[in-house]
Amino acid sequence: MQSNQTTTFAEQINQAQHQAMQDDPAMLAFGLGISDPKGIFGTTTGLAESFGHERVFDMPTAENGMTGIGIGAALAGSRVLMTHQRLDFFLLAMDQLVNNAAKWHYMFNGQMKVPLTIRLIIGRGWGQGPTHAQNLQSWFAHIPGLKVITPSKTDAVAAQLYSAIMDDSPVIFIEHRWLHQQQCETSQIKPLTLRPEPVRVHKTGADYTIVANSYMVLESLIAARKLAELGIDAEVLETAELEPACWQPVYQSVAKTGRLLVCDSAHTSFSVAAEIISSVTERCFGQLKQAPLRLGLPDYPEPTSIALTKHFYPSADSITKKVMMSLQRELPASIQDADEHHSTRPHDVPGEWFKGPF
Amino acid sequence: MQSNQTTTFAEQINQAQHQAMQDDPAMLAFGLGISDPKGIFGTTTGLAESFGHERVFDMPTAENGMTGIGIGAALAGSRVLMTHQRLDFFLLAMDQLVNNAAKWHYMFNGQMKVPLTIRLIIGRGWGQGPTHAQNLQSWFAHIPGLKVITPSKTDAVAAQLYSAIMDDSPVIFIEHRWLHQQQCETSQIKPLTLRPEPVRVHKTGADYTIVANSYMVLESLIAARKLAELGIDAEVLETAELEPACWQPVYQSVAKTGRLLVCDSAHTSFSVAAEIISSVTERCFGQLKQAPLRLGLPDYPEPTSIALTKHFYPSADSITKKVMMSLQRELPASIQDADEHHSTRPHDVPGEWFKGPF
Amino acid sequence: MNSLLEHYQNMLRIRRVEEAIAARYSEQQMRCPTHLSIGQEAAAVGVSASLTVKDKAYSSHRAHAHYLAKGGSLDALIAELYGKQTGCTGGRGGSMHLTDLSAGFVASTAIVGNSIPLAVGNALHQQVQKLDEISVTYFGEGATEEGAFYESANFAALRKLPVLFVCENNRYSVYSPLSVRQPESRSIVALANAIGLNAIEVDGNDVEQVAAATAELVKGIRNGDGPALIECHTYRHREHCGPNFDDDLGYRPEDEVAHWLARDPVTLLQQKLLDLGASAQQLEALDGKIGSEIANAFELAQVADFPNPDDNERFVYAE
Amino acid sequence: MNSLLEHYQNMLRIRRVEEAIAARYSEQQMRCPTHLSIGQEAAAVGVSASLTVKDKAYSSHRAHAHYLAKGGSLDALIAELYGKQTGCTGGRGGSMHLTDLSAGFVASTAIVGNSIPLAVGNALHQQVQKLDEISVTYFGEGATEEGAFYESANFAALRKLPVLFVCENNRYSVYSPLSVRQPESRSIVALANAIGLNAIEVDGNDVEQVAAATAELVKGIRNGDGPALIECHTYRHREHCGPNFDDDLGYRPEDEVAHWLARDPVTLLQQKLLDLGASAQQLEALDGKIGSEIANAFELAQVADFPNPDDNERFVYAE
Ligand SMILES: Cc1ncc(C[n+]2csc(CCOP(=O)(O)OP(=O)(O)O)c2C)c(N)n1
Ligand SMILES: Cc1ncc(C[n+]2csc(CCOP(=O)(O)OP(=O)(O)O)c2C)c(N)n1
Ligand SMILES: [Mg+2]
Ligand SMILES: [Mg+2]
Repeated sequence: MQSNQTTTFAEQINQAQHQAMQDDPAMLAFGLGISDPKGIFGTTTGLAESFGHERVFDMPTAENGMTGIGIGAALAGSRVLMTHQRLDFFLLAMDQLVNNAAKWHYMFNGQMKVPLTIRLIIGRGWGQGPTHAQNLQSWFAHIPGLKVITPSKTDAVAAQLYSAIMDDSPVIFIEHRWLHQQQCETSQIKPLTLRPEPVRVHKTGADYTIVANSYMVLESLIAARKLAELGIDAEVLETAELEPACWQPVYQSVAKTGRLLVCDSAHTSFSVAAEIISSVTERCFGQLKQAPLRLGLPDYPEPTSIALTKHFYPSADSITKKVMMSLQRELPASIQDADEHHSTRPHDVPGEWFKGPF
Repeated sequence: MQSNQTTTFAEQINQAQHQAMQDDPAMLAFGLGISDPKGIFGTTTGLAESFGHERVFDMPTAENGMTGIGIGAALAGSRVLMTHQRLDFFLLAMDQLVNNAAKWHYMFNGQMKVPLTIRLIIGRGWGQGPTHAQNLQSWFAHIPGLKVITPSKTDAVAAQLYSAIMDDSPVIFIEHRWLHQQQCETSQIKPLTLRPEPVRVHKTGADYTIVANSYMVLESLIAARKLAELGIDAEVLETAELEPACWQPVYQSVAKTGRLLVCDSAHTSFSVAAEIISSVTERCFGQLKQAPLRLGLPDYPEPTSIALTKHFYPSADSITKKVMMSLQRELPASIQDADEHHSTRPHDVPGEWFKGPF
Repeated sequence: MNSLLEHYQNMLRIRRVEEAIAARYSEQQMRCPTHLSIGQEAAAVGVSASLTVKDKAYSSHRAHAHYLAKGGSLDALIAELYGKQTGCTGGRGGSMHLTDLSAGFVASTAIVGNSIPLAVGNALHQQVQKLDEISVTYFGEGATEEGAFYESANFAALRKLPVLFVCENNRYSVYSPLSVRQPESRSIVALANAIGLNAIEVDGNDVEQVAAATAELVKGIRNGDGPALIECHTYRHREHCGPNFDDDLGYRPEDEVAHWLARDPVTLLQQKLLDLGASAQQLEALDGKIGSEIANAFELAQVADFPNPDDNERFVYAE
Repeated sequence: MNSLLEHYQNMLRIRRVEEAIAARYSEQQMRCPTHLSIGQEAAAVGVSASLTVKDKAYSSHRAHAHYLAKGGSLDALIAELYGKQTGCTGGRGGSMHLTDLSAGFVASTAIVGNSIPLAVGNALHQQVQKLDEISVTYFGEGATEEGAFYESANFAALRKLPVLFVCENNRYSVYSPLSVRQPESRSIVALANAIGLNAIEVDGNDVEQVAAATAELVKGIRNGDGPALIECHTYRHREHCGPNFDDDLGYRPEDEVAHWLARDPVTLLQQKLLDLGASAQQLEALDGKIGSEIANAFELAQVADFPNPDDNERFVYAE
């Protein structure tokens, strides 16, 4: 279905890795399945063939040890990229990540660096269930010394990944599974060496600020279109980097609109959304016309059955509904029940391309 | 120095465990050093002697495996208490905690329970440094299915621990090392079977709401006394349980005072303080007279040298200063430089009783 | 021959269940990642022959065979795959989170290696409470690469806990061969012995070998001699996750595949039974009976109600 | 005798450094948790004899001996304990986070077992980059209980990485004897061999044994034969953390303590040297020289400036 003019999110991730491996001969890439026939949803295809199995390799099922090995190689002078097919598996490696990678440059007084990037894929739907669908972005963001990047759009993801890899600090790179097939024209692709924007403004608007990251950016943009039809001019911003110091554009937007909804792709409490709201309130209290709102996942694990996930993930409709209600505006009948799923495809798959099971 | 009338935080923790072991013959208690001559800062002394080494035992240095073993025993019908001398060591066990303990009751549809309590001790000062002083309370609070208790006062800690142990859900029990020697009259001790309050009001006041937990409650109470001298009537609340649904008293207090400072004993960004501020703003926006503020640890690891930690931990003086400044009031000379340490003891020890090294 | 016939019945039943799942998976009504055990039935059945209903079993992502061999309800399994209220976790856990407490099948989990410590913890409870039962933990050879396996085995050996480790070595973790994960010199039994488990390896496609070895190990465990490990060499016939054959991908050498398919545990046992004088009709009758049981389970699953999402907030905490 | 004398000098220097730390620790100016290696010097010195400055060493909480034996700056060590700007991490890491890159001592860390994978990762870099150097990882027997050890050793063996594992088995983890942590049957070398390391054990208080065994193992490693492990049986004389003797607490059997104190590695070697004809004066002169070096290091540390907390925000991220 793809013409020469279009490319996908997964392809872009693939290209960024190819370029980085080429640009830095001391770069290593490893992870479970990285060189297998499926190549991590196509994102690592061809790497081992191009750069050899010494630099691109599959590994034992040993997330903690292998993370430490990645850190050690990075300290020694390799540039390291690790990939995990699910963030959930990476929970085994928190000691290495937090006690070593994040603090190393600091606690050794700047004498060593950890050029390590860790790609973590977030599952959703098709029965991923309680232990294959967690996004713990707020955990990583809470740890000083880690950078956290949460890409959402095909045009920028290659530059984001390339710059993460080339960064001499450890970077957590969180990819939502439902983004991999997202298309874009190749002409729109940002050059790899362009410094990615920490906050991206995807739509300007005067009435309402909607902040989202990762997959929720897509839903927010659909919502903004619906809101426009309903007479609300929403501004949609993406916090692609989870670092309050970089969020100036968010503060500016709220200063303009006075209204804020933060869409989070993780559990709602103690979340990135809480930090955004708290940071905004601190800086823009005088300009706020109403309480900032958030819309995240409920505070329970993702159940497996399709019957139980219908309302688990906020959608464009639920965003629209939340905004309209906060403005005390009438909801059109079409989204009265925002929780109903309107698409023709089942709600637990991202698109026709998804055939299960992962 | 102790009379019959007084008891310490450590003793109370010890007593709660004795009582629980006695009340539930199927209770197990284990952890590195639990039965050694120092008995985890005296908190586990006598347990092995009273209940035998089969039920109370030291363990291999294997935090992840042993946590899973605790969960398995709990699933089978034991009531389990584990203790870690530092929270930092427990990072090895996040998979077992999050993927198993927290979700089990939920993902198996209520058919099994995990009566597991995990005591985690937070270090501070005397060169604890980057990997012996972390409080990741916001991580645990973010995970559905975990309860998080952060005691601060000797009068309630036994009841808090006892109820955590007797709870059929997994509970993270975070003890700040600087609390262990805190004294209190035995007559003030809450009965073990009293249901502990999730939010404790330690001082009422009309002008300002100060919310804190764990060790920061002590500093907040000193600050409130100073503020009183300066004509500010502060209310001091403790969020002893980290669960927004339980924070009604906080919302009520802010509705009354219109002003909020949250003191956090962890890194400031993506913190419990951010959740409290976000939750409060959501519920009390109309009553807020000014932007809610927070005071936490800076977003870098605790350095080791005493020369570097002077300003690392917020103190009563820095709380006082923050409140006064937010009210645009003059600061008395004595706390002009709130960051200077005024006590006669070095700033990196909790009191005379502390002789290092842990 | 009686016990052999019983093994055959159990293995064939598991095989037919899995084949039925495979056949209907593409209907997209079983919407969860599903790892089939086709080719590995002998391990589950051979081990279960030494277990009682009081013994407690834990397993991994590839758990259907262990669950069924331990006596887990077929109806509840199929309903779970369909995400129904009548599923063994009411649709919350799916194929990777099975349980049937009435059968002593405690749970399977989806994170590699992370149910091993649970089984050891169960054994700790059994030992301290002096219960007349043991624990069993099923896992693949990939799981032995996880520190969780090692730490659990060490503690089990330290405390001489009543737990049997069952390692099904099917040579692959997803598409990854042993050669990229474990040193060539590796012997899982030698390693387990060095940790302190009483370990033996068997042809995991020969149910008699599995059953005999397990019987001996379990006798020792019940005797208080401490934990043991059985390594069953075996092979999965289909893709890692999902219903299909995937040898077109070429990740497994053709002769290796051919070798193992020729040693299919169900066929081997069937041949043996015929050699021993069982009649083809007798075996076919068995198959027919199993077929109706399975058809019935699918029928029930399909007509059952979906769980009610209004209950989604229940059971976050124990009540 | 020349190499023995060198060993002696290195061991005695470490001993005297640690004794000086112990003597002054109660002044409360070295304000960080400090784990002394007194009694365990032979392992560090015997291993280092086979290392060049290009080889990279990693260690644990108990790292002073490894750091000094590898050639780490004494002045920077003492200054670090005093929390000074001139310390090897400028006061940020303290005793548990030592580094001297110019000596090839990369780092020690405070979490049990968590520097082992780092050394293996360093060896991966060395192998891929075809560097003419190896990695070394020092740890206690307690660390072998961590999955991190096991996972690292497996990968090192899988890839035949140039890394030497040095396990100092001093029989205790804090106050906990081996009996509450590892099964009685445990042999760390047997276990390491089963994982795939070329492993041997030696009397860790006999520097000659350590040096000879290391030389052989390191030869194989440099040869590309893959990773190795040396287990050094030894004993710490003082408390786990801090400057004092603590056998009044009674956690170690008296006869065990007596046995090991009688086999003090420094005294053993001194006796041997005397037997071989070294003069008491010669050895005393050595001691005297070491004494002045140490006195000077403490002097420098005490007069050095404290680091400036205004720089506290530097180095959170690489610049
Ligand atoms: C900690 C973790 N890492 C990776 C995965 C992804 N994964 C699921 S099953 C599997 C294969 C494990 O292989 P093995 O243990 O041999 O079991 P088999 O599938 O062969 O039965 C992997 C890697 C996971 N679920 N958990
Ligand atoms: C993961 C972790 N668990 C526990 C501790 C506490 N601790 C510090 S040193 C130590 C002893 C480790 O024993 P061993 O590895 O034998 O080293 P030794 O102290 O005997 O040299 C322990 C348990 C820690 N630092 N990290
Ligand atoms: Mg396998
Ligand atoms: Mg030791």
